Amino acid sequence: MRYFPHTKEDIQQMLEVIGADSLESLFSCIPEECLMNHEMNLPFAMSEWELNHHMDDLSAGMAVSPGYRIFIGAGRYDHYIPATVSSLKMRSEFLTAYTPYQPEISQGTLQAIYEYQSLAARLMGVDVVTASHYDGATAFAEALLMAVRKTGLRRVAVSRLVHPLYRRVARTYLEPAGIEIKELPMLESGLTDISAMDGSKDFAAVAIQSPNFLGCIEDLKKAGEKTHEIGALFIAGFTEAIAYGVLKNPGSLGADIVFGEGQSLGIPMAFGGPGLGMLGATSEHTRNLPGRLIGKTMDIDGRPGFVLTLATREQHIRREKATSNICTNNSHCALTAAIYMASLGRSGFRELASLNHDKAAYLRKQFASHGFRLPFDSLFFNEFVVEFPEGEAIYERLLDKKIVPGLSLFSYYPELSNCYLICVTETTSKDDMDMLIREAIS
Amino acid sequence: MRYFPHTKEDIQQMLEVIGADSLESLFSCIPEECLMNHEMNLPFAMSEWELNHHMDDLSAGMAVSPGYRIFIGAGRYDHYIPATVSSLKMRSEFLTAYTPYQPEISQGTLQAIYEYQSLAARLMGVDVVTASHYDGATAFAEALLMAVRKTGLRRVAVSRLVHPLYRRVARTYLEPAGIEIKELPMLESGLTDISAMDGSKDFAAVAIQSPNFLGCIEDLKKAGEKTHEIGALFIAGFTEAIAYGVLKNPGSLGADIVFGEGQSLGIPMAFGGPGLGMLGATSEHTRNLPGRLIGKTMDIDGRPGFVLTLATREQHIRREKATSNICTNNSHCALTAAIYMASLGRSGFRELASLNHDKAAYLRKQFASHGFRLPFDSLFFNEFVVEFPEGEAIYERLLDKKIVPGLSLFSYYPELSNCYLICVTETTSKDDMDMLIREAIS
Amino acid sequence: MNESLGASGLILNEKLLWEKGKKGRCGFSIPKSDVPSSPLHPDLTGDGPDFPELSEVDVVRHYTRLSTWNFGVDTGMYPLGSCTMKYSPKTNERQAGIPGFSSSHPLLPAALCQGALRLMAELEIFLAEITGMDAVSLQPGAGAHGELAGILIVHAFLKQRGLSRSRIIIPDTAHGTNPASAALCGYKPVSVKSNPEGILAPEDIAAVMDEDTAGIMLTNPNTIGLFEDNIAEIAEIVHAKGGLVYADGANMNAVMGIVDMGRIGVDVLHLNLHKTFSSPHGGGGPGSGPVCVKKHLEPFLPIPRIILKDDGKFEFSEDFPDSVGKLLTFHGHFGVMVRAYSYILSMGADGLKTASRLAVLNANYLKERLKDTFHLAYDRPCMHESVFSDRNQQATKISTLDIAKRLMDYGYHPPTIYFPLVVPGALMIEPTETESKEDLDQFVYAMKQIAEEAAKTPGVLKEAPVRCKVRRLDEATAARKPCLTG
Amino acid sequence: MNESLGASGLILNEKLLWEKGKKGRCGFSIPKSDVPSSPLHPDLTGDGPDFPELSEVDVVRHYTRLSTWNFGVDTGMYPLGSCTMKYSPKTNERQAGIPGFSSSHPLLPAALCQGALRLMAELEIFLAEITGMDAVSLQPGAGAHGELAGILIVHAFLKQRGLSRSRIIIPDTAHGTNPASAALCGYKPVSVKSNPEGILAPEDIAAVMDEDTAGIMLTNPNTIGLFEDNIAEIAEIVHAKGGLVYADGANMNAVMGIVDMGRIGVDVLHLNLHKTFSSPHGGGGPGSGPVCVKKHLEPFLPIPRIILKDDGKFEFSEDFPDSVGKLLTFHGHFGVMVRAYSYILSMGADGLKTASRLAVLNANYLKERLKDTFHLAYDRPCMHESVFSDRNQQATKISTLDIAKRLMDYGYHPPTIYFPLVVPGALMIEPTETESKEDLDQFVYAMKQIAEEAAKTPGVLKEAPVRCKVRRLDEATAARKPCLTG
Ligand SMILES: Cc1ncc(COP(=O)(O)O)c(C=O)c1O
Ligand SMILES: Cc1ncc(COP(=O)(O)O)c(C=O)c1O
Repeated sequence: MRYFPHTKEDIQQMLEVIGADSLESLFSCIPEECLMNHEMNLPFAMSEWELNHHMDDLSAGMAVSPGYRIFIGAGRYDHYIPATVSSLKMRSEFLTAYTPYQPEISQGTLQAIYEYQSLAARLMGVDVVTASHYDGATAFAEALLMAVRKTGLRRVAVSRLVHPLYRRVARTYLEPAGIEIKELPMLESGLTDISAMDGSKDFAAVAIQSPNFLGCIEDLKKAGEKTHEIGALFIAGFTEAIAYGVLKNPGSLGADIVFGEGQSLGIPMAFGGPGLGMLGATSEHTRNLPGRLIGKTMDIDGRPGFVLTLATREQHIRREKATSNICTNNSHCALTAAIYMASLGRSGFRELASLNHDKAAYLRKQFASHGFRLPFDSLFFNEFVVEFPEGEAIYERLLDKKIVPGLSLFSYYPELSNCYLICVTETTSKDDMDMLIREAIS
Repeated sequence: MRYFPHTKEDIQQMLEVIGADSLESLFSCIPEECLMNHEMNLPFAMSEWELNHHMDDLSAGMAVSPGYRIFIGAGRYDHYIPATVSSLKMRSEFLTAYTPYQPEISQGTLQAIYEYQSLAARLMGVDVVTASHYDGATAFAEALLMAVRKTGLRRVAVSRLVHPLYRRVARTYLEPAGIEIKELPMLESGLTDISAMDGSKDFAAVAIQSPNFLGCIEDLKKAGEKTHEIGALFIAGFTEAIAYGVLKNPGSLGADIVFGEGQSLGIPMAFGGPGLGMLGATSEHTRNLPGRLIGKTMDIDGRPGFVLTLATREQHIRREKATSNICTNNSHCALTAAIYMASLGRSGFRELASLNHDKAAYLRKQFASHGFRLPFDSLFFNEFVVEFPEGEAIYERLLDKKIVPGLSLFSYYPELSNCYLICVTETTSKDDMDMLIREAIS
Repeated sequence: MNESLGASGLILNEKLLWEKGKKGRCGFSIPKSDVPSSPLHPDLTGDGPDFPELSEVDVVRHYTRLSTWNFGVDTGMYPLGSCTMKYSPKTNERQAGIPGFSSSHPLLPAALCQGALRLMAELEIFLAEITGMDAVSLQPGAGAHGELAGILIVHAFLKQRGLSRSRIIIPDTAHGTNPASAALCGYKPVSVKSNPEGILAPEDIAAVMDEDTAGIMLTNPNTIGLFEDNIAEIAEIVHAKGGLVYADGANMNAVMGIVDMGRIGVDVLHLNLHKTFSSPHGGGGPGSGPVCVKKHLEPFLPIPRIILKDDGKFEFSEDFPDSVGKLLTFHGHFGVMVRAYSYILSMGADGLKTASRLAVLNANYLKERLKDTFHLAYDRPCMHESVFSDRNQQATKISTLDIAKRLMDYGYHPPTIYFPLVVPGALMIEPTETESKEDLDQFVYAMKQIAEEAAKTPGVLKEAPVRCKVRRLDEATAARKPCLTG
Repeated sequence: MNESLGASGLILNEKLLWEKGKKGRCGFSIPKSDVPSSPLHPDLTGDGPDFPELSEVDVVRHYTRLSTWNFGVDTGMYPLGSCTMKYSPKTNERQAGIPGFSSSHPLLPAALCQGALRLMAELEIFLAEITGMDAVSLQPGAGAHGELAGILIVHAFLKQRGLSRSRIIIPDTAHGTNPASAALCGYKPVSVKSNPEGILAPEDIAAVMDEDTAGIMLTNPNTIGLFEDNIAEIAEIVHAKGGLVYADGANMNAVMGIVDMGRIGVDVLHLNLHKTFSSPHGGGGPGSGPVCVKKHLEPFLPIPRIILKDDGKFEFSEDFPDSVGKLLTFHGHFGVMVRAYSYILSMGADGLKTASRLAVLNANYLKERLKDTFHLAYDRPCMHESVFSDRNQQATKISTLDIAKRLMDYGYHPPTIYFPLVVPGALMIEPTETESKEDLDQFVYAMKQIAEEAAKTPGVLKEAPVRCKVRRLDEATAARKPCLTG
């Protein structure tokens, strides 16, 4: 096997040094009843070439562009990824290192993640951002737990328009600990009914997503004010980071804690993972943050350098009292996002975001002008909801044309039967959209 | 444009330092009549994404496996390339450096090419190998020129079974200099008729390829002895380097100078280039070699290191008296070949070579047992000639089945009408071969 | 051999991104617009995040330079104990990069993503086979996440039986994520000391296991690199009191095809695909921490789960009412799964078993070669790693930290230090199976050199490292006056 | 800015492959055989080349470590004069790697390789448009090979007219490949001095041009970085005597879209795709050296040529009886062509013109910033590069070599040195357009520091480099007692 450097002679010599007479005997300490009493039943080892062949075959069963035109977003977004991002992130010094416990030999990762934290903070409008979490949903759950720790209150309010899957992950995290989650209803407009909080109290936090799951841009400012009125922490988040190329960032609109998914920032969709959990907050929450943080410092010669810091929040020091159980995070995805953000720069990022909106606006107009019902008229970024007339089986017909025209909302919002969440990014051409419309009305 | 780092302000400030008032004015020294008096007529600049799209479309018009089954060799061979080779050669320190003129800052390239020279010398059975040439054909031409320089004689003999395209390149190089090329005829067996040299004299060299263009393994030993009898230098070469995983190498059989194509050593076929021109010789020819050579030496602290050496042979020192005009060579291909050879090792290389022969032998047997005529019965490596019965348009029929069953020899050897040169490597599966036969006889 | 692997070479300094950028540059190819512009309402819009602006070459050089300040497994030996820093095969990256996988959307209709579903379904079966467990969920995003999944399952199982318990047994050798994960489910960790042999004694477990205890979270092989010989008996004790046995499988690399986790009484276990199954560690992740259970716990696995329908097609199903729910937005770290799947297919059963044997061979070889020089915490045959300490260096006040820093100058990434906590000044060395005998011998040479320096010229160690881009960093100030963004 | 870009960091030593390997290892996945074995006759077979045997991880670490001893354009500024070390865009590597291109066989039937044929046909048209020439062959494998093609064309043209001439005019500033290429066709170079302004004077050409002279090989812009102002007049002189004008276009990066080579009397010219058109230099190649000609020389271009048939399909044609023949086995370095083609499509006409303007801007900026410190050989507005010398450093016996070596410590690849030969101790600096003003300013800072060191502490330069893996190497012994294999 090409991954094994051991020759027969090596093994013999090493066994002699150890004083064992065979490889098996190295396990003689293991009680008989613990041993596996059969050979593992796994496929016969494949050569590199058989594997390539096998994987090409498997992947052929996947619908991806350009073969398919896919208009689904809902938490994963198809954005262009520059060749530079793909090649730089593969530098083996980045890829095959681990958590930078030993800073002197890990300055590459450390500076890169410190820069990620800084750019992410500018994107989200907060003072501090963690080195990464698994994804937007766990970042959301950790945000709620932060608020609970901070306030000592065990109730949180969450907009029903936060990504339904994020809310389910939050439930998984919060329920066993007995933390109660109140749901804020949605208005006709497709926005969160923040008034539902009127007069309520003893809430650790109120959490809102904008653009929300239906693509509508929430009034974070108002929600933040309401939330602060009732003495709760205001948590705001996003699934589409590109939106904040044009939108005012959550921090500037009053969010105390900001969570989000960073997959849009140069990370491939990869069937849903790995993505990038982004989590930040105002500085008073710094020591309450879960997960890794990189800090700037100096070496004994006064040269600037970077280290993992505030470790006393973490499991390897605080164990059960830690602010989270997270250890390995999604560092390589944070690196990727940093390269991506650095490549775009402010102007590029803004232009790209506008383009996403322009394209979505175009398609939405097309639907409107062809008489489709658009349930919500709030402002949106690059996703919106359209209703396909009852019984016309438009969705199925489009599938046959290798078009996936969006995500059916029925299972998430039963009241929205026949409604589809449609996403458009800079990768969607006008031709793609015109073709979608053509087929939809044909 | 993302490749330009200049901001408007940068340009302004720089122009001021220079004392020019515009970018145009930097060219004011150029006489009016030399200027281009129109804008270049080129396609409008494409974005990275338009380019990807365009190139994917263009490449779609190419027949490659697995979509097609291709049985052509004839100087370019489809061998497996490990993912390690592809990723290591892309390390930007290798890829974006140039000729290692400054050794202290180029030790990576230098050691790698020194190792290439060493492994190539072991493969070819010679004392010294150059850092690379453009391809097998120019290496061949340079080999002939070496012999002419060395002997002062202006006639060379070349087997008609040396790759026809190599012979044409040699003619291009030799004819203007008035060097005469005698062609050695082929025997019924598909081997070179070395007896044609009997009694001839004043030849600088006799050149033979083995396996020859028809895939037949020549008797290099005998040819070498004959050649030396008439006082000429014996030049031997190959187009399929993998053959020397099993065959005795040319050096051990008496070759003074060895040329070859190294594309098979981990270099993609890439529609014919770049490949790897391999050229080596016995030590008495060292100072007569064309092109770069890397040598081992020491630094002033006695640490081992590597440098470009024997530069007095080269154009940048000797100008018109240089042993060649070559400057930029195919260094990155030599690096690739070195990684490939190191990955295989002796046993792996031998096993791979045997597999190539086994597969070719299988297919040849299949043709035989299905009554196809096999014009030549000499021993072969991974290529052989088969005749498709007159008028049956087997070739065309197979093309329709997305099978390219070999190379028509007619244009190269008019006497071999209806004959095809067929190549099989480790990438050809038994199924591919059985399918070829099935379709050929259907 | 008599020359140090580590040397000094030319690297380039590099500023911070925002010190480097300048307004007016862009390293991204902005697509041309083919639609009319429709600006958002100005009340909503800002002028974009304050990102530095760089050209493409600026970006390429920035990250190329940064990378040269790092050390990865591709650079050299990285014996970071408990992290299984084995070589990550390049072909796995090729597979993960296939557009059909890397560009696929997680919410595709089942009919349009059969390839990914089959891959995941098969990987679940492979992992069940390798561990001896019955069912697997690939959803957890890393080891700690797998622990959380496991403890949630324990919690849900007990709850269903109307049991609400407040405590859970966790050995003092456990990784910090164990108590932290338990705490997330509201369990209070009960710490149990390992015995003089470095493993758990049944009587110690019996002494604390009771009806208010949900069970035990143990690591096997444990973090000292020893096999928990008494696991079967311990499991009986825990089960007898209605508790469950959770095994942290982060060290599975020692026992693939050798130990049957299902047979020894483990009810639930997590794996680290980024350790045992060779996916690259990425500078700290992403990982993947599948959770494996015995039949009786299968109903509680996270959803969605992949099911094979009668028509031979796969699909996701949510129809598991007892499930603990979802742990990630979608299906887990699929990209990491592709790598682990490729690894298992490349290795086969024999290959995986051999990997474990050679990993244990390498660890024992290092243990034997080094134990006369460095104090060995537990002098017993070890599994994948062994734990030394700085006890022999006390005389000259040389600490484990000094030894670790000096190793960098010799061209090695240091081992895990000061863990496990039960060994003061621990040096936890896990070579993995992909280090050759020569590599190990050279490492031994470096360690012995360092021991000699520690004795004769301790100052050299206190000054170390001297070859890296920076020297020792002031971590105290970093924590006291945190500077976390620029 | 006030800190040197160069620094010292940790790198790893690495043995030679055969010192590292050990029998019994293999880093390659040998395919399983699905056919019966049929051994070759023992008389023919040996036991395989004596290659070292390494595992995959051995190979990966070997080349990863070696790479860290190298310096590329992605690492930093590489102002190697005459070599146009501009940034090589990453997207070009993506394009060249598309299987349809990288895995295609050169002898496919035309119907099965239209993509490659179209790409090459379009690239020929682009290059003709950029140079102002009429027809192009992409076959030559590098610049020198393009020169050979060009001279062969000159030779064939004259021969067809029954002229056999023995000499060719080559300026003393010419690159070494020029006379070497001419010699391959049997031409004897006649050297002509450039005038005090660093360019050719018509009268000097008139003085040597005669009926036995095939023509002139000049480089424009020339190797001093100056435009040959008198080119038109010189061309007339040469043409008047029945000779041809060959232009070495290696420096085309200065004048894309600005100078019309066709208009100024050039009959034949070569380009370096690996310079002007951004394909990576690969540690010394592969390159590509297309030869471009005016109409009257088109019949002599190398074959096969690509022709567009009436049915809109492309094919190769050999039907050019006057052709000089073939220069490479197949169609040239296609992989390099893909990169150049991608570059041209990415840039467009404006982009290419801007590239030339910024390349000239950068060169003149450096010239102005440095000329007070280092002696400038020709103080005139320059094109893509300028040539300095060590004259100002004579006092302390500091040579160009010392300056070059010291630059490494500051984090730069040195410029081209001791070329062109007409400038004693030449320092030939070509920044290219992809260096930013900050990069240039930092380079100027380094150069001025070095000048100061040269004056005050010359020993520092004599000792340089001190940061690289090795210090100055003994090239004399290397040449006297060559050790070329191990
Ligand atoms: C024994 C043990 N358990 C659990 C973990 C946590 O795994 P992860 O870092 O993937 O969350 C680790 C890894 O650090 C470990 O070594
Ligand atoms: C002016 C000039 N002419 C010709 C050449 C030769 O080009 P190549 O090295 O590609 O053969 C070079 C490059 O070194 C050059 O600078």
